Amino acid sequence: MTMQTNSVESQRQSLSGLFWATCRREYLLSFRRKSDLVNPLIFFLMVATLFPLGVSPEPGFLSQLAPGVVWVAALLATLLSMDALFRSDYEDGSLEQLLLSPQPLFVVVLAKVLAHWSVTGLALTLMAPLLGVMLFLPADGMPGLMLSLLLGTPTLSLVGAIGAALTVGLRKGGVLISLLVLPLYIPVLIFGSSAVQAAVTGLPLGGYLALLGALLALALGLAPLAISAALRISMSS
Amino acid sequence: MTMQTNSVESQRQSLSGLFWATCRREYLLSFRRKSDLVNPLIFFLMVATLFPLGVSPEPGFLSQLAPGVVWVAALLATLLSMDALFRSDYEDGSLEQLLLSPQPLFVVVLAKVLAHWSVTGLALTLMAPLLGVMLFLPADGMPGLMLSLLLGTPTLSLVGAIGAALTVGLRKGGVLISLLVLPLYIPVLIFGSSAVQAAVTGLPLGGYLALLGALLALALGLAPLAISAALRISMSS
Amino acid sequence: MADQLLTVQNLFCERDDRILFSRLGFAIAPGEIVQIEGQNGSGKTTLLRILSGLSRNYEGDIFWRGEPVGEVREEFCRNLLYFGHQAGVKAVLSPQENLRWYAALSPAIDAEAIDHALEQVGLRGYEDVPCHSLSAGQNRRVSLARLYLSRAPLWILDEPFTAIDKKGVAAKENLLLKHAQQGGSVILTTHHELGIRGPVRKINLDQCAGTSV
Amino acid sequence: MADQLLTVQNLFCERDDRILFSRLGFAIAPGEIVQIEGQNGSGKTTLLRILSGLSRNYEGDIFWRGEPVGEVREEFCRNLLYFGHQAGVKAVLSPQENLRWYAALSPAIDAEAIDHALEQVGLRGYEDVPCHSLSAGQNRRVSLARLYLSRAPLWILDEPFTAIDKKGVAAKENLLLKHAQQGGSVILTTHHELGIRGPVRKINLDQCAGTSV
Amino acid sequence: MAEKKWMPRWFYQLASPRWCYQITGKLLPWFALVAGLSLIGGTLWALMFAPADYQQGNSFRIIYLHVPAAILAQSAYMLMAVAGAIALIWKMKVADMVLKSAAPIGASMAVLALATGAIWGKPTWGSWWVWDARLTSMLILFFLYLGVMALNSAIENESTAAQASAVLSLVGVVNIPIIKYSVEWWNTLHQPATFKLTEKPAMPAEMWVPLLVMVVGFYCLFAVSLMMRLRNEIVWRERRTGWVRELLSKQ
Amino acid sequence: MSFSSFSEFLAMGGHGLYVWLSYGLGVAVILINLVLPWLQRNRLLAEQKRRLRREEGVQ
Ligand code: HEM
Ligand SMILES: Nc1ncnc2c1ncn2[C@@H]1O[C@H](COP(=O)(O)OP(=O)(O)OP(=O)(O)O)[C@@H](O)[C@H]1O
Ligand SMILES: Nc1ncnc2c1ncn2[C@@H]1O[C@H](COP(=O)(O)OP(=O)(O)OP(=O)(O)O)[C@@H](O)[C@H]1O
Ligand SMILES: [Mg+2]
Ligand SMILES: [Mg+2]
Repeated sequence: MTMQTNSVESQRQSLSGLFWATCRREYLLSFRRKSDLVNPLIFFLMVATLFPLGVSPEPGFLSQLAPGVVWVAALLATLLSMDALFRSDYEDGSLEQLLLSPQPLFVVVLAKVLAHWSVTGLALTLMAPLLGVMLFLPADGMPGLMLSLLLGTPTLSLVGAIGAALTVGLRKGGVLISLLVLPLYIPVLIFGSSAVQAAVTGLPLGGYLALLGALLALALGLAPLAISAALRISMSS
Repeated sequence: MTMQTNSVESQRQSLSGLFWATCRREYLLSFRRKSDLVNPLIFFLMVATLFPLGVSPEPGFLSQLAPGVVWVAALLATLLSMDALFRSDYEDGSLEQLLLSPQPLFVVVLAKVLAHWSVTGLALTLMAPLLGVMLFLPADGMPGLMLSLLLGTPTLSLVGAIGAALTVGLRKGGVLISLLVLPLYIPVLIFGSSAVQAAVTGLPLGGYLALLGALLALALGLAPLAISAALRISMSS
Repeated sequence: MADQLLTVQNLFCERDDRILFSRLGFAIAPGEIVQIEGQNGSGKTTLLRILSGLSRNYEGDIFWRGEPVGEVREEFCRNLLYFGHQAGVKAVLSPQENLRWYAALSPAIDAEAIDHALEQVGLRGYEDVPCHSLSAGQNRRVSLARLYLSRAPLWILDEPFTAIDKKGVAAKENLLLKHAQQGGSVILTTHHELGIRGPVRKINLDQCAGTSV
Repeated sequence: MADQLLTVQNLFCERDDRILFSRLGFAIAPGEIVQIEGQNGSGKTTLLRILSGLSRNYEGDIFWRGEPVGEVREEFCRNLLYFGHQAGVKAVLSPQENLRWYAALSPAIDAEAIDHALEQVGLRGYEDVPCHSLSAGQNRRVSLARLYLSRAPLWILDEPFTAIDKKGVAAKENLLLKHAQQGGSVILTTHHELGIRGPVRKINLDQCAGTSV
Repeated sequence: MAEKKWMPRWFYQLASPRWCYQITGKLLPWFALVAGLSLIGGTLWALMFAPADYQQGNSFRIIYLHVPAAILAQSAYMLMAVAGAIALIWKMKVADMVLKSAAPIGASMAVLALATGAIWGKPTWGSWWVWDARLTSMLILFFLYLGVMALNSAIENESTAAQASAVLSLVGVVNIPIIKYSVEWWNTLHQPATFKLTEKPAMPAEMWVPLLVMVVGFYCLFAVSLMMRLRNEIVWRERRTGWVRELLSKQ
Repeated sequence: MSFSSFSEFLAMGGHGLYVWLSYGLGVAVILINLVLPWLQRNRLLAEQKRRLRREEGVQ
């Protein structure tokens, strides 16, 4: 009896060990490569500088745009970084090793998505105020902006990872993933930008945040399973 | 004497042969992979659907945004596709072969940029009216939009290729290229979106188009040399 | 059948309307070294990927210790070490960091074992160098170090000796022999002439597909 | 010096503070086959990249037919065929399409020669298959077909036999021998035991760097 | 084995591609007949006999294509999701073939709904396109279809492709209510009912009966097209089996 | 019958372009859904029969 508890215990330990080892590896990779780390930042900054230049430099006009632009930029940044989530593992053979591991796949997958989110979604959230200032977002909107991004971007990462997993073995991955994932992103975009708009106009934004939270909970529950299944399927040909 | 002319002639012939062979190869690659071909299209469509959803669905507001948004989208689409221009050649060893070829490098480079432009910039230009309709761009603005894109996007491709060549050997390419290239893109963006705005409001847009043309001529003259030099430098470590 | 590690019955696989093998059947007992032979494109890699469970593009039955491998998947994975064409080495990580993650994937290997394994594959002094500044052979060696770490009885190795120098190949061959003597089994492909001083069973795939020069 | 194809004097190269070779000097005459030997990480690839002009990370002098190679770059490239670690084969193109572009890079090779070369490397029937559905060895063979197309006198080959089966290796070795007999020169690295029936000069890089197991 | 009992027998027969091929072969002509009759009859009725709308005039007749197409576009996706679930859970081959076959038909219906809607929008709203809730969610549905089809065609191995699309359509179906809800909500927030689609008016029977006929016709058409595609798919995937060889040599 | 003459029927009360465009598209979509699978079936059967004959020829 104690034997068995012990083995369950040790298994749980090795699972959390795997989770953290994967996180560690992903962070190391991002920090060494730097590009994952800085890319969303650069993309965000680009959008923030290009918009005033291309559309109109008037503060009044820009401030109307700001909630939507920040959210669209966050969405695009996530989407564009998604393709790389499993691709390099696929190309160098690590993914095969992953699939042949006796450990449950969804642990590794969850760790990878977490790491990915924290170098894209979280970074975007932290940088959002800067963008807000550059686009003249009223100060009242800032908390709403950051909260909505904080709740919305993990959903984006989780859903995007499903697309990445479905397309990982394909030569045409890059395009497909946008097509597959974009329709699924739209609710997040709508609730997110509505939350910011509500915050700007002083309306209550609790409802939107609750919805974003519900989406996140749903994604957290279902996405890891879908991702693991998709990975197995797309590697099995 | 005739000997020499002949050899000059045959050399010219083999140069143009190389140019077309490279174009052919690049087109084949794009058509087989599809992603290069459809990516800008998808990106454009994404922007066109995300903006109304994220910012505001009101036609009046959107039509004000449209010139800038289309141009920013074109710029980002080009920029994001730039990184791949030499990377796959680098990774599979074709670039080494290219550098060791006795033929002048700039011919191949020019062919690659041309092919790249015609599957991104040209495709964007052709798709711009659709985007215009979805964003309620007034019909008067359409010719201006297409002309400015037609003149502006080749410059974007040429300048972007310099950045791609400079960063090809680096593990952190993706980021650097945006930083290097973006400042050079800004004049094109400004002239381009101004041209569209002028067309919308019925002002003459010849001046802007002339400026875009001048930029293009400059880029066509200088960029191929810069790209070749950059390729040699970044491969020689 | 249960005293065989792996039993394959009536295996059929085709690719693009080319039949790679059909009615292939064999069994692998503990302590055996099996070399899959065949010319380029004869289907060695395909077979190994099927055996390891990576590819499901086949018809036929595969049993692990007498049970259908699909039903004892986790148990099977726990007993398998697969070494593929791609080394699975991240260029920006050091050999040590690479191996540490592999250790986490198949639990209960301590860090000391990693240093030891790296020393065994001759990468002492390179533990902290990012793998992109290692040579081709050194990169493969990083991945080969997993052989020294693994306690899995079944090894499936796809051209493990690619880019390895002669001394390295001899060391690895000794390792395989030792593994077999301890009751483990090895299935491998290689175009090298194997110099293992022990019995090596050969399975040839040349009958159907492949290049012929 | 001018009757040597390639002359190397006093070559020195270091990587990450590790000296790979120093005061290396040799000359290669027409008709010679030179094998660069050394364990993994001893600097073979580095040396070949320097000789071919891809890397400028060295000190020392290299002469092509007696003239500093930097000054006769184009002439040198015209006479060189370099085969690197990466095969330079596009996965989505077919073997034929791949080779056609190489033919355009070094002009005056006709399409018929390509089909012939593909047949020589045993890829008949695979001319139109995209390379991503070829096996590892078949992919290398696509690139090796360039050897049959090239009329350059100097061949620099970095592990050309990787992933090639035994019959294929023998065929390539014959090709090298023939090339040398026709007055061409070959510099190559390989961890295979060369079976060329002719004189092969060996240059060993083992003294300094590299792995030692 | 025990849990198999509570599924009806035809469910397992359906799992056999051969049985499925035969039964669809028998059903096809009947569905084709009904589809032909009701489509032709419905169209004539719709174009010639149904009264014009008092507000929209004769442009109203577009409804007889627009609504069936819109309904079918949505139903087809539901069918795909159900088939996907069956394919993944019970590993039933026929289910993933159904999924694959339904996608292009559903997509074409979505195109038709979008196009007729856009054409209708021009005379009624004065613009081809507005960012209205229903329009937007139909557009998104169209994107979902495109995704499934693109994924299906990008993966070469058939069973891999089918399983991947099954995962995708399941994920999509979870999202459809969310999308619908969010889009409707977003729109009413930004833009109070300027362009709301006409709420179902108390239509006179002369108007809705032909609509019903057209809907039935479209469903039957869908069934016909689905069965044709499904039979092709079955022949292709079972090309190595004995019964397909027999079938081929008989013809 | 809601129309008194054929030309009135064609004009559709000024909305002819829209109505006929829609119905044209509708017919096109219906036909595509029937013709494509039919063509596909013909091609598939021919191909498979050829393969069968080829394989029989080999044996
Ligand atoms: C591209 C534009 C349009 C799209 C995508 C679209 C989409 C839809 C959808 C999805 C339905 C629901 C069908 C159902 O489930 O019952 C529908 C129904 C309907 N649409 Fe449209 N529509 C468009 C334009 C229009 C226009 C311009 C009109 C007329 C002014 C219109 C009138 C109707 C009517 C009357 C119904 C039936 C209402 C009902 O049964 O609930 N639609 N449309
Ligand atoms: N990009 C690089 N940056 C720094 N050092 C490098 C780089 N590439 C290789 N090295 C170092 O140079 C040495 C020689 O590498 P090289 O690739 O020339 O070896 P090699 O003889 O070809 O080995 P192998 O037989 O494994 O192919 C190695 O010790 C390696 O660590
Ligand atoms: N992804 C694929 N799609 C279709 N066919 C493939 C694919 N991969 C390989 N093949 C085909 O399958 C056959 C066997 O390939 P495989 O990689 O198993 O050969 P191999 O025996 O490992 O050869 P090598 O010695 O070159 O490694 C080849 O003829 C190849 O053309
Ligand atoms: Mg192989
Ligand atoms: Mg080397």
